[in-house]
Amino acid sequence: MPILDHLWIIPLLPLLGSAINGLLGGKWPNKIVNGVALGATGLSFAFAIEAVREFLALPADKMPFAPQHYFDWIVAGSFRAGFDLQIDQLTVVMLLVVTGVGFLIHIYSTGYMAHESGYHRFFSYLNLFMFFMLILVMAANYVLLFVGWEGVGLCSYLLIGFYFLKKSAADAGKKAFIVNRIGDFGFMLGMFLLFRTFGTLDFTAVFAKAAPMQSDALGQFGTFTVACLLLFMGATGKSAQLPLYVWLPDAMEGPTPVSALIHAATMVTAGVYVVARSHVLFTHAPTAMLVVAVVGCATAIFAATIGLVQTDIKKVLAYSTVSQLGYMFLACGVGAFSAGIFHLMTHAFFKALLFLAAGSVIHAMGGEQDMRHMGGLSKKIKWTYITMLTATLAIAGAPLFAGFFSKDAILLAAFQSENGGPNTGHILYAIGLPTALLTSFYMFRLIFLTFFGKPRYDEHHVHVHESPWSMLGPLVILAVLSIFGGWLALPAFWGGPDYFANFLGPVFGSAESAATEAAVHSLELPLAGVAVFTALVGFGVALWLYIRQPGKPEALAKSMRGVYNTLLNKYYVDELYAALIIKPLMWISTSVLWKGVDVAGIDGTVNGIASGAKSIGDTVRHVQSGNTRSYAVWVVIGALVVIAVIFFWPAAPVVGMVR
Amino acid sequence: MPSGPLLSILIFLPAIGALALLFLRSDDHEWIRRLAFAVSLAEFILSLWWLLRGVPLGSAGYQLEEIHRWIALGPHGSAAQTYINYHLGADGISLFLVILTTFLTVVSILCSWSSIQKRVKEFFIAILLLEVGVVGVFLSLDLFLFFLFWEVMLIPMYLLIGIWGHDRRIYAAIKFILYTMAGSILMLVGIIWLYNATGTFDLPSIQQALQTGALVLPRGTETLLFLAFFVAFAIKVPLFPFHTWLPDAHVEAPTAGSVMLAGVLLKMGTYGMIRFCLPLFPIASKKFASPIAVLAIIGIIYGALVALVQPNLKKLVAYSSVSHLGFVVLGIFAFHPISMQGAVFQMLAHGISTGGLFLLVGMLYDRRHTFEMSQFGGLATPMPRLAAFFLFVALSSLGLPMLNGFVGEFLILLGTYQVRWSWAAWAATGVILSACYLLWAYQKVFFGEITVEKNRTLPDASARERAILVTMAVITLWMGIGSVFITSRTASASQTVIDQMTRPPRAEEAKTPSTVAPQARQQPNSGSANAAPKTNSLERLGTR
Amino acid sequence: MAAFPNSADILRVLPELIWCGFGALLMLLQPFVRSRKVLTFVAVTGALLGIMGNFYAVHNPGSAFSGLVAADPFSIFFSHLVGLVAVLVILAAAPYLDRERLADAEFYALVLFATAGMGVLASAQELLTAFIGLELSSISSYILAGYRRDTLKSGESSMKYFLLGSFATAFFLYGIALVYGVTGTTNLLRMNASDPTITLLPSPMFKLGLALILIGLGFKVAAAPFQIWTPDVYEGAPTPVTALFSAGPKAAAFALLLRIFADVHAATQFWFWAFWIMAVLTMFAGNLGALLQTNVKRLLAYSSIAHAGYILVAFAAVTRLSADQEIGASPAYAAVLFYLLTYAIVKVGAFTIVSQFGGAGEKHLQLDDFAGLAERQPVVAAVLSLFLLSLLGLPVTAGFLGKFYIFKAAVDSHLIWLAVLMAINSVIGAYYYIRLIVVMYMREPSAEIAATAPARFPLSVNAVLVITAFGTIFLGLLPSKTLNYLLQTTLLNR
Amino acid sequence: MVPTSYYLILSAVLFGLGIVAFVFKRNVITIFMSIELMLNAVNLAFVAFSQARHQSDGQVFVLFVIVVAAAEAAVGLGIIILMARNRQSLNVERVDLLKL
Amino acid sequence: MTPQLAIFFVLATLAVLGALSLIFQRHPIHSALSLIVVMIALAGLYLLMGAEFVAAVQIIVYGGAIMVLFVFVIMLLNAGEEERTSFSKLAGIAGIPLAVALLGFLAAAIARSNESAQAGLQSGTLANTKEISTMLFKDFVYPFELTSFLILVAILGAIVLAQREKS
Repeated sequence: MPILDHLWIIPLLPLLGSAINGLLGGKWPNKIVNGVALGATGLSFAFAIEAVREFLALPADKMPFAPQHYFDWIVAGSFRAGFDLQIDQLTVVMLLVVTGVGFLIHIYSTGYMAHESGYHRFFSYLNLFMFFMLILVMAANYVLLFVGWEGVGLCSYLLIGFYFLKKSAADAGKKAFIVNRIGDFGFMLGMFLLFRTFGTLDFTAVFAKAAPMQSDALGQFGTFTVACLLLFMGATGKSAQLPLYVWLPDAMEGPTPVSALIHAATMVTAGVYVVARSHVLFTHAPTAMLVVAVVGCATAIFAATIGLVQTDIKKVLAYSTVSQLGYMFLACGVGAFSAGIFHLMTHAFFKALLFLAAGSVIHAMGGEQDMRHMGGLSKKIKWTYITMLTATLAIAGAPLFAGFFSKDAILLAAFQSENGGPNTGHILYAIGLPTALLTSFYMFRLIFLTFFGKPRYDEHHVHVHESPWSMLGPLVILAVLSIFGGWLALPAFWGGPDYFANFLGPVFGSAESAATEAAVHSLELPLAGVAVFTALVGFGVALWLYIRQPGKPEALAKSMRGVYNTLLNKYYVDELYAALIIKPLMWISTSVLWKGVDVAGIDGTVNGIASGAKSIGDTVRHVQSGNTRSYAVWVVIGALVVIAVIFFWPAAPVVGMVR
Repeated sequence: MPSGPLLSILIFLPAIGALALLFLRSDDHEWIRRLAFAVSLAEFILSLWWLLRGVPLGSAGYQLEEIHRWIALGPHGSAAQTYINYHLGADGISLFLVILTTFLTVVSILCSWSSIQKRVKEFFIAILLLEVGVVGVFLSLDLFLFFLFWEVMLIPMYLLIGIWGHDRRIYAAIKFILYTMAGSILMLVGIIWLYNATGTFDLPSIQQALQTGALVLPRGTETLLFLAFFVAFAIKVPLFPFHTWLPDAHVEAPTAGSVMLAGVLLKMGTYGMIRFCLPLFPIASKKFASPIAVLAIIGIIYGALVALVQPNLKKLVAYSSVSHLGFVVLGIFAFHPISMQGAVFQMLAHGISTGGLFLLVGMLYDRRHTFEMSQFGGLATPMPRLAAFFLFVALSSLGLPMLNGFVGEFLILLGTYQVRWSWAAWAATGVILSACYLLWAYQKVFFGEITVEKNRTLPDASARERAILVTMAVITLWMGIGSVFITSRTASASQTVIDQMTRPPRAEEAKTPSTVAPQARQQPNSGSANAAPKTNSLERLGTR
Repeated sequence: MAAFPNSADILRVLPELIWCGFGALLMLLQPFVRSRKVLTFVAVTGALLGIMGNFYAVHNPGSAFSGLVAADPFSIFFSHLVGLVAVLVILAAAPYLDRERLADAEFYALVLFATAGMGVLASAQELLTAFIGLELSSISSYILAGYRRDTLKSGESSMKYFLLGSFATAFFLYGIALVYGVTGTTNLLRMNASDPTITLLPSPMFKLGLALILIGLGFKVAAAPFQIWTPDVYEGAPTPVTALFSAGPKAAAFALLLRIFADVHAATQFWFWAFWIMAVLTMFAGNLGALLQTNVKRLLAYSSIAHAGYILVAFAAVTRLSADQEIGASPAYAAVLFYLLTYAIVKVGAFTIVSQFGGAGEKHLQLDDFAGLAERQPVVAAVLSLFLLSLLGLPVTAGFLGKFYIFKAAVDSHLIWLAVLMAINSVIGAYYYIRLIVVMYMREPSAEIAATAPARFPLSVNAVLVITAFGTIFLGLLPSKTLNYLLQTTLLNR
Repeated sequence: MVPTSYYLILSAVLFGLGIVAFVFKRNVITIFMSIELMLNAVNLAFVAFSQARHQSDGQVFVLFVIVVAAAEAAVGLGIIILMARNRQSLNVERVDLLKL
Repeated sequence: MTPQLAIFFVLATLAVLGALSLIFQRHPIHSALSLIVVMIALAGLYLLMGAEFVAAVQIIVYGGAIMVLFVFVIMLLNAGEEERTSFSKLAGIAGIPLAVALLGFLAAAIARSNESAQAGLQSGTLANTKEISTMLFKDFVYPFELTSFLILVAILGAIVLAQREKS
């Protein structure tokens, strides 16, 4: 049976795995749990490959492949959301990345988590995440995509808070979910607006209707612009862009494989995916595009600067992730969607690798994460060292490594962009380039601090040991990928055709790939050169600071304490949010709304009325003095009243029944 | 197709059960519980069977109608002779509300199995009588009858809170009953006024007369009548300024009481709005739509914010239902078919999820006899299962897709957005806040190290508790995924409500292919609609 | 007409005669018959026979004694009502008298005389006869109020009732005099005939006369501002007597008022605003006064004031409607009659329980004495709650329908504000009825109260409770027949 | 010839004085007397009217009133004796056990 | 100024003065006596109007029986001077003015109404006793019979209330 007609199998398998492990895994030994979890993901990986094969084998007349409708999920009035899955080139990329990297990380986890309690819980969550992520990438309408969107958020909440005994972990999980919710708020509104405009939320229908429409002018906030900005708001939440990036660094509280899978390779890229998926809309909204580009660019450099001074090995990687995501958005913002997706893929490889390697380091150091207490590990854990170095080279943009090509393509596209003025591109480039420098700097700083120099840990207590092969295997595979993964898009000056852009052509339209083609010859080479140069500079600085004279960094930190602290404390953004939003909200809720309005205001009024009635009642009672003479007087008064009324009031106006 | 006075049986079966309970020895707790359970279960099964069979898919108007002359008004044999009818009927909306009621009754009987030890007999009698009242409210089509059940329901609830409640139960009970009465007595005046204007208490015929223009209420009258009805319902819901009775009532009520209160009683308010305010007083409804929507939005945000800072777990859940019901009211008063559908669905979803939350809170209470979150913390370690269920229900309550909470909220917001985007935008902040307070509470209760020694040895969910919770969870999931099963049945009913808001002057507009058209066309031959296969009926209801 | 009263005349007033006769009979028996049972039996038989005495009138209604009294369905209804009340009160009183060591023959006799008086009052078509009936019932009431003569409270209540009662009677009488002076007749039917212009441009004296009559009757029905005596008298009187007071005389006085409305068109017009105001004042006086009461008997007294207020609302409606063709007013009349019926049943039931529960010397009348009653005597608590809920006006009880019809009457005559005020009052009222229920069901009894032996409920009392409870439910669920009958009544009442 | 109105006004005055007395006096017996005074005023009115209209029924009413007055007197004085016996005072103001 | 009118005024003044002294006398006995004065004056007025039967009954029953009963009771209880307590603020402050206001109102209303003026009567044609008796025993036989029961009740009341405890 062709898988294409049964796409639901691919997401369903992990779900089953999750359910089985979650409900029954509690009493099972790790082996069985592994079997279930790996089996589920492995199988779905296999099915995914098969599906891709069939998809690529489809005759041209079957393209684009129609979404598969399984059942109606929500139907109300004119609204209808089906449980529809689709597969196209973009999906193919995401599908392979998710299942593939996911599978590797599952394998890795069997080693990494071996000694943790709640083993089955972990894998159940992990599989659940796979399910939702697959739904996200395969969904054929926004609502179903939103299912995956929220689902992965949930899983990240669960997995970040996996060590729920640690308050910091629980807090981080909560933070992640809530910040994501803020993004989702925008995303939902975006969907509503789209529905109002197009009367449906199915991708094909929406895009078909949107394509011929008149696109908004720059600076005009038409439907497209607003809708795109709202969707992008969701993206910033999910993909940790300014101003909603704050949750991602904290998310490092989760187990390292989680950071690798969710907070580097897959989930955080969902935002990019959505933007790319909705490229039809975005291309109709130049303003939104510009915003995306600017935000991405700003995030990139912003996060990079913070990354410079972090000492926690995972924190560094986290900020670099934020920064790299910024790159991807920059790409989308300047219309180079394929470049963005390409970077997404390569980034998935090398960042996952970096995290896993870091995990392996931490594993080796027995849980130590602070780079200041590492050093000189290169001998002791050779495999880890090599693989991590590869990844670093990749991300730093060393030629021939994956990151080089993708980043190169992005910078190129940015440079060319003229959306919002002739110089936009140059400005973006001018920001993007230093980011590259910073990237290579902090990455090599990480390498040097970790693997070179003298050991800065107590060797008697910490017995550094290489990780088991269950962990090293994935490292190696990923290393290979992060070397050759980039060759899918050999730049033109290298002579090869840009497979990747062409492959995604059907999705994004060949227009922009053509544009790049045109620009390529004149620009690509010099720009590539510049990029390499900057990477080298970064490397050099790192080398000088952390190998040549190790005392220097502290000196620098002292000399520029203000800057240093600002960076170390991440520009005090968290504190800012706390002071500006959370505290006032809590205060208002407690003392104004609850104690004020509820208790004092409303209840006060009601009780006031009640007590008023009682006091009147009391006076009424006291009329009842028990003294007959007073009673007589009351009767007299009554008599006077009655007589007066009868004499001086008009007689009754007489009305008939109303029938 | 079953036949006979089904609805009457549905209404009065629990009463018979209560009567039977009277004859049991009051110290024979075990059999009292069993009998009560049996009765409620039978009721549940019957309601499922009869109503789902009796209200065919896509059928418009009322099914399974029963109508008998009951009380004669006006001089005998004279022209002014009219009758208060005993008139019952079910449509897509009441259908599921009844099922929800019967189901939650079973649940609340189960969850009181061991937690109620004093005056057991009276307790279960009260629960069953409560069921009578609520089911009656949902099924009666005569204003008088409706009011009758509406009031009858008060007393058992009042006793539930007042006798089996916690420390400040009496205050809460009195507050509850006085608030509700204050509203309903005005509604009584309204009902009578309406009778005076129309000459009958029979809802469908009044409805007919108004819609066909055979009878036109003066604007002023309509406004006052609308307010008389609306305030009663708003207090019940409760809508923002009238909500303060709810937290007290919830905190003091026993678990079963809270479950019924949150699960069903609050819905009576929104049901009333759908059934009476909109169809009978459309002009006034439209006139007041904006202020009401604003109140609803205030309620959403307000309830959420106050929930956010509650140290008391049960109070938190109570305020959360203020917030959730705000969504429902908003959905109703957006007058959009989608949001209307959403509102109806949200009523059911909220019944299940908040009911579940109260169940869980009650289970915690049974173990620790406190609602203060400071007393909990780290409970996930001793009771992982309970923690898991709690998370599940919390997620459904904060509207996670694929769980029941999402569908309702989403549809409400979607529909509202089509009418007035700013409303939807404001309301949607509630979605963020709900995540905040629920996760916040969840963390405080279940995460972290155990702080109080007592908590270290708490038992996890017992078999019975697990049985209840699993059922709840399954339903939650099913409603989240298979929502179409419900929406396809509520569709025509809620569409009818929208249609009924049209008045002769605007009749011809209604003919034009607006949202109204399909049902309008379909109403005459609803009989054939029953036969129509599901898919195309869905097409008819859904895409157009 | 025949020179001497013919048989028809006698037969049409048979009930009153029977009651009076049995009253006298009891006094004759008293020296010879020692056993309470026999006396009680005789008394009950008398009351019942009196009710049956209506059989002739039922079949051929009409007026008797050259129009002094009318034996029309209207008065027949009332003689049934007061007869019923008499039966219930006698049954309820038997054990009470036993407990309090009070002479019973006289008691029963007085009750029967009072009943006869009420019958006369309700059926009188001529003011002086009405006055005699009023006095007959009042004087008996004064005595009954002071029946526990060795206790201060009883004597005091009797004295207050007597002084103020006769004070008010004087007003009533003066009113009659003035009306007589203007119209030259005291016969209600002839009043309109006597001078058609009266209805059009009435003389101040006529107005004054009507006003004074209203004062006198307003006092009897405890309408504010003449309600002032009610709580004291009700509290002081022996509880069964209180039951009688709250049900009987009130009903009879209302009956006379209704009759005056129906026959004297001028009254219907002048009295409207007076009733409007009295209704509002009465409702608030009763409900607000009751809020803080801790003595159950007194609380119920205040509540009966409030209920008088509700009935007055219906009266305002009657005044408003009756100018319309009778068909318009009849529902309002029916509302009054129905309410009086339900109210009488419920109040008698409630007071009966209180009288039993009060214990020797009526010591246990405080709210706290009822604490935890639901656990000690669940049935009693349930029945009392039933009555309270009916007074509160909750559905399925007679009280609800009573209130419902009054609301309806008010709305029909466009007295929306009056209706709203009544609604507000019902809520205020709800508070204290609920409070009593709270005490019975939710409060833990104090030690010595828990220790007290449960009040015993002898057969006769149980009979009363069964009848009243059944009536409460029955009228609450299936009022159609009764209501139709009442509508006939008021229709025939031209 | 004495106009009826004179009689009527006199009766009104007496009736009013009766009211005044009722409100003013403290001694139960005298208060009761003031009631009798009021009744007398009424009688006067009755007779006056019956004369004015040449109808004798007014006078019949007077007889009834007198009888009633007698009956009231018997009962009233009985009550007064009872009161005097129970508490050694005839001052109504001292009789206020029942209040509030 | 016809003699009737003169007599009327004399008697009227007498009656009013009696009433006033009933009010202002402190001792019950004196009040009782002044009430008797009023009654006799009224009896005179009845005669003046030509209603001698009523006048007679007035003297016999009222003056004779009822008032004697009063005096008897006063003696029995040997009631002394009435103590002018004023516990009742209301009565103390507003009592008299209100009562007087009511008095004024009644008098004024009656004075202003035309019926009273009409039918200026000639005292000659008196309703003779025969007429009264026939009316009493024919038209009003029913109330008349009822009054008998009223008396019965009164006796009963006297017994119930005033009889000593049979201990």
